[in-house]
Amino acid sequence: MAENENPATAANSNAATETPLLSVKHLRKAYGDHEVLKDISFDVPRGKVFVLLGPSGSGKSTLIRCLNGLETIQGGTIEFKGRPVSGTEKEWRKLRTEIGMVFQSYDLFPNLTVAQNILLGPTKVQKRDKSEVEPQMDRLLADVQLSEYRNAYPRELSGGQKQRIAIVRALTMNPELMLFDEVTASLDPEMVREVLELMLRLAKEHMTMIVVTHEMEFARRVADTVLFLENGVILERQSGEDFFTHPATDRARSFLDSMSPITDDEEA
Amino acid sequence: MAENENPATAANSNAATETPLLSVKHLRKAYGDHEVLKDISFDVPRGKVFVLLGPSGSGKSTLIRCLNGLETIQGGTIEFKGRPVSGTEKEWRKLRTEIGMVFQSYDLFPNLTVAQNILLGPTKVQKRDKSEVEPQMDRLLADVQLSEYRNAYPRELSGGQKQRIAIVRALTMNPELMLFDEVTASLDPEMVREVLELMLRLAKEHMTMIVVTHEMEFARRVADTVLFLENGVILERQSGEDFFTHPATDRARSFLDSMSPITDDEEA
Amino acid sequence: MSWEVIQQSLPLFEKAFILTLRLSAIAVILATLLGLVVAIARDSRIPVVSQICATFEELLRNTPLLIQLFFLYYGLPSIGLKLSAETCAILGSSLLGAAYMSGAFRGGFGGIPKIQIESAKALGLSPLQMIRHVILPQGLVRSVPAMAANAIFLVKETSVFTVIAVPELTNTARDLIGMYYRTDEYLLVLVIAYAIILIPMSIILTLLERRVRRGTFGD
Amino acid sequence: MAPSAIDQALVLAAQPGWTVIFTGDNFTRLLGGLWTSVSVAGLALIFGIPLGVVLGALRIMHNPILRAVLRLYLEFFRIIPTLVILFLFYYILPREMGVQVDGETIAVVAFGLWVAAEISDVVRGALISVPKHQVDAGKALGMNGLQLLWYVRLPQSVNLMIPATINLAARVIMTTSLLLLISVIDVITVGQQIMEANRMSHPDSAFWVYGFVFLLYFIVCWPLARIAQALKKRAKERNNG
Amino acid sequence: ACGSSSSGSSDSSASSQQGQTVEQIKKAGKIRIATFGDLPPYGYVKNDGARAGYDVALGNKLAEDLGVKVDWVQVNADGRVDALKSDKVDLVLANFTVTDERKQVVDFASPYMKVSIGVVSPDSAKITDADQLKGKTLAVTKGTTAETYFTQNYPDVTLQKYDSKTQQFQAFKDGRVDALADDNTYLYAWAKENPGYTVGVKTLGEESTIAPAVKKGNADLLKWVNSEIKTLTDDGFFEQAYQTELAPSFTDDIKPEDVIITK
Ligand SMILES: Nc1ncnc2c1ncn2[C@@H]1O[C@H](COP(=O)(O)OP(=O)(O)OP(=O)(O)O)[C@@H](O)[C@H]1O
Ligand SMILES: Nc1ncnc2c1ncn2[C@@H]1O[C@H](COP(=O)(O)OP(=O)(O)OP(=O)(O)O)[C@@H](O)[C@H]1O
Ligand SMILES: [Mg+2]
Ligand SMILES: [Mg+2]
Repeated sequence: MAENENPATAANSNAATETPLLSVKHLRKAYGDHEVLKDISFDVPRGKVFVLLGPSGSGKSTLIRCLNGLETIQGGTIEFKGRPVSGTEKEWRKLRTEIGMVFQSYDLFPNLTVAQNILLGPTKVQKRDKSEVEPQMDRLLADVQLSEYRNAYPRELSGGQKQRIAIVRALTMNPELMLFDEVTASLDPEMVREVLELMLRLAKEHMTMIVVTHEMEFARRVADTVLFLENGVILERQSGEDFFTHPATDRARSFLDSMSPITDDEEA
Repeated sequence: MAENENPATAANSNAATETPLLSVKHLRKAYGDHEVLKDISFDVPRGKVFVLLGPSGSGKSTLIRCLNGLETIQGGTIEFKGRPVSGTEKEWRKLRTEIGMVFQSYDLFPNLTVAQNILLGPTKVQKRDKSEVEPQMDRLLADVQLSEYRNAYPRELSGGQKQRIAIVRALTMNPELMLFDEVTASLDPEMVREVLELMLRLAKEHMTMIVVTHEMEFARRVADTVLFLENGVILERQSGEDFFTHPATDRARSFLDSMSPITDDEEA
Repeated sequence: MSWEVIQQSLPLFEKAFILTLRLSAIAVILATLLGLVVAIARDSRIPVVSQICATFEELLRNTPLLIQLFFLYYGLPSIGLKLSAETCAILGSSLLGAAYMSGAFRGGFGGIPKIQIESAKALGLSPLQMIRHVILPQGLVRSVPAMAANAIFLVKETSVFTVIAVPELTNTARDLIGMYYRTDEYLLVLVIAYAIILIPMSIILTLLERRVRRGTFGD
Repeated sequence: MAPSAIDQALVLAAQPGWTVIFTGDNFTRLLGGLWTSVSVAGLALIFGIPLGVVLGALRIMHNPILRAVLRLYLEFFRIIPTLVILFLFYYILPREMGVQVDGETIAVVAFGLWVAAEISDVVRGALISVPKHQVDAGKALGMNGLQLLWYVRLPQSVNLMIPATINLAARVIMTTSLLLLISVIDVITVGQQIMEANRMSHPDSAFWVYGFVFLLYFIVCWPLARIAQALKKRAKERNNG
Repeated sequence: ACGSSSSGSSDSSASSQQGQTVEQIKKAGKIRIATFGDLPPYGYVKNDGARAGYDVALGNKLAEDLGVKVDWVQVNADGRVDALKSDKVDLVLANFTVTDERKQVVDFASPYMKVSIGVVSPDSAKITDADQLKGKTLAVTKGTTAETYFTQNYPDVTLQKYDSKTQQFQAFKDGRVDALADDNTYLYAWAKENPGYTVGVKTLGEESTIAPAVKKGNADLLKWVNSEIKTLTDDGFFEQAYQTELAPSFTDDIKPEDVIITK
């Protein structure tokens, strides 16, 4: 995508020895007594796409929320661009301008138009000049074929359009990392595609992304690495291709089975 | 399934010249000025499975609701077992005990246990004896492997379990026709399968069914006939196999494309 | 029923009508402002502040305005605090109103989905920016229905001012009945006077509610 | 003959103002006055709630005339201040009916009709808040209107009705403070009698007596509000869970 | 236009009987009497809950002679007429001054007290003439003769109208008004209890009387009350009641003849 202005991504995407963009070490998260994430560690190099898979309740959303400071963590460290994050709200606020996040749904502000939604972060938080941000916004809107909705309110958009705007809103801040949490889960089937295509395009342009999804075909195509979570633990860590063709654990295999609801062999 | 006590189904399922179980002629439905269904006609023979496909807003739900008297129609006729339905609420109330319906979701009564949910219709509406209905319920619950949840409340069940109970609830009334409206649409992917399997089994036992679904693999396997709706009109009417392999219209073809969100050819 | 009696009483009722309107308007405005302050203070991180506000709210919401007025008007002078009848009326109804309005605001702001706040955070908005761009506009809109109901409630409660000799509508009607014993006529004027204030008010507020909601959430 | 006010005053003057509440039978008299208020409220609720439930159920029916009439009934009670309604009944009811009616009875009737109006709206609101698909599911089982009401709508909406009803009960109790104005010996009237009987010995009794009555109302109404709040929260959680 | 129509207002007893007859009251075993609850020494409630005062003594005496018990209904000044009109009481004994307006709506029996409007004020700013009240505020109770009198004769005086005696005296003591106008009979008593205040204007307007009232058209009860009052006057009941109920509350300069109707 035209707007990915981070000079590092494309060039460095193959250099595995580089400092990873994001590095998570021994991360622990509990709600009260309930340990939801236990000793999670992984590194995300620049320009790579990580897909988080796992059954419902395994902790995928929680993990992705921890990476944006929306949850406080009980142990371990998170390093972003080589610098450890101390975890104060103020620091996170700064970092969140470099980490874009898109949620399952409903996250556009209903009281603002599409343009106001998109401009809010860049102008108010990043204090960039409106005249500089607007052309960028217009290019991105054109990219996703939603230019005509510039002044529409979110309620006038379909679910798929809303999610594409949410992605544009995050991209306009020029993030170095994008987090996606089941962004197509509450969409009608026909709208899933337009959102996934946009994400595929971002991946091709070497945006670094961490993605939670239930769309297996998409996951297979987009994932550089798959992390398979269960019960707050990373059970498998494989390249995308390997995970889908020969998962290492039984648990992952039966998970993959369950995700393709009706296969061609008869059941009864 | 053991409980399908309708003697006609299996024997007659191949006799196309028989009176159809359900016959819809020139049906029209409008909300105010907005014509949602225009001149819909089709016959459903006993023991056959019809699948309604079509984009969102094409009128699938509306059609299926008309067939159960949940919407009043503005024109055309509906015949059930050869007798025209005049459309009074009282007549529909009677017919609804012969036509089972399962909705997208949440349609168990949250204040009643599983058993109470299932017994309500047979005992209070059909006025059947509890001692007669209970063994039937128990057999059906055993069939769907949910016997142990007999006294559970809906909130204690997963989405997939709830939908299976909803189907059992409808079956316990000994319906001759079953209507399904996207019964898996709001389920987590892992639960879709258990519900679809149950429906496949019903089809095999020659239950007459009309099914709206977004699960294409399932539709392909279960459909005797596919009706493809667009804008309130039946655009295509084909055998299941034919529809999926060579749809006649461009519109159906592009619909089928859109339903397999990400295919293996690259896009950009 | 005598038209003449009604006509003769109209100048007095007109005065009372204007007074009722004036006191209602002041009470609603003060209650709204004070209610917002209380609602915000109840969310305060300083426990003493939020507890004082909670106590204030609970005390006033769960006691009748009439006894609050008696206490302010007749009780307080015993300890050396003398406020005029109108001051007591305004004070009493705007404090009571504030307690109700605070509830309306808290309900409205509490109804904002968590995801809205999280996506504001995800954009890096500071708490103040979040309040300015996300929480206030959405919360206020959600508070409008309850605020409208409270406003109507407050206008109706001005009838209780009669007990501390404020010559508003109810007081005037009772006074005339006591002097001239033309009960039917004065009651009729009284009911009509309230209808003239409250029917348009209720219609306008319902329209406003709908408009504001549609303007923000489109439903 | 009873001792005059002066005699009493000489005995009592030495004591602080709040003691008037506990002088003689005053405390029990105050409670008795409160009981009058609470029992008027209670009777109004007993009479108004069932009527309101019936009216509320009627209001979800399709008959437009019935709905308009019931809506008008509700709006009348919404628009006119309760105090004025009380006066209307107080002045007009006994005359029109040609029978002797005391203030308490009038208050019970006036408050009861008011309660019925409010409850009808609570019930209507709760009934239509039952999701449409639940009603459809009931219809799909062949239920008739009454069965739908009984098996589907009511059980799924009582959770919402109960807190609103308790809140209304508290409001009715608070509104009984107006009984003072129609010659019912309620708690405030008793308070004023006490202040008058002790006006020489305790000129500051107003502060204490009104303060005490204020407290009495709070003690009755606050727990009701808390219960309603707790039930509401529970209903909400149950709906989500 | 047909000759002789008796237009006498209170004597048109030929018309239909209104309210309960003496017979009906006796049968019911109780008479319902409206009185004040906050006006010592005329009608008030003691700390033990018992009613007392001059009006109450009269009521008790009437009931005793009827052989029934009393159901006291406490009213405020502005509720007295309606209590009768709407049949809530049989008799009003609440310092009810006889006026022409009131005669239109209730029937008065023979008077048992003399009264006139008085004005009480603090010694520090004593009012000795009603004209001094111009531009000042004056407390009255709603539905009293004082209210009507000042409304009609002194429109320049700002009236603060209270619901009950308690409230008007309280407001006066709290210094919310410059003076208070009411029946001089209460003011004498009140001024004695409250040093620092004087009834500077003792009589204003015409002297009037206080009488029991019954529902308009209740000729039967009216007749009985009239004869009863005559008997009681002859027996010296009122003088005796004056001594026990009123005298202790009055200053020495008030004579029985100022208040009660003798002979
Ligand atoms: N705010 C919270 N308080 C307590 N427990 C929570 C909270 N949020 C999540 N959990 C628990 O944490 C666990 C992980 O939840 P999480 O939402 O991360 O799962 P997930 O993998 O995203 O599931 P899904 O696929 O259903 O979205 C679950 O057991 C959940 O019940
Ligand atoms: N109650 C209603 N009032 C007015 N219009 C309605 C109503 N219900 C449905 N419609 C309209 O009727 C049309 C058909 O709706 P319907 O729900 O039948 O579509 P559908 O094919 O089931 O779509 P989906 O796949 O999204 O469920 C749509 O345009 C919809 O907006
Ligand atoms: Mg999740
Ligand atoms: Mg549908």
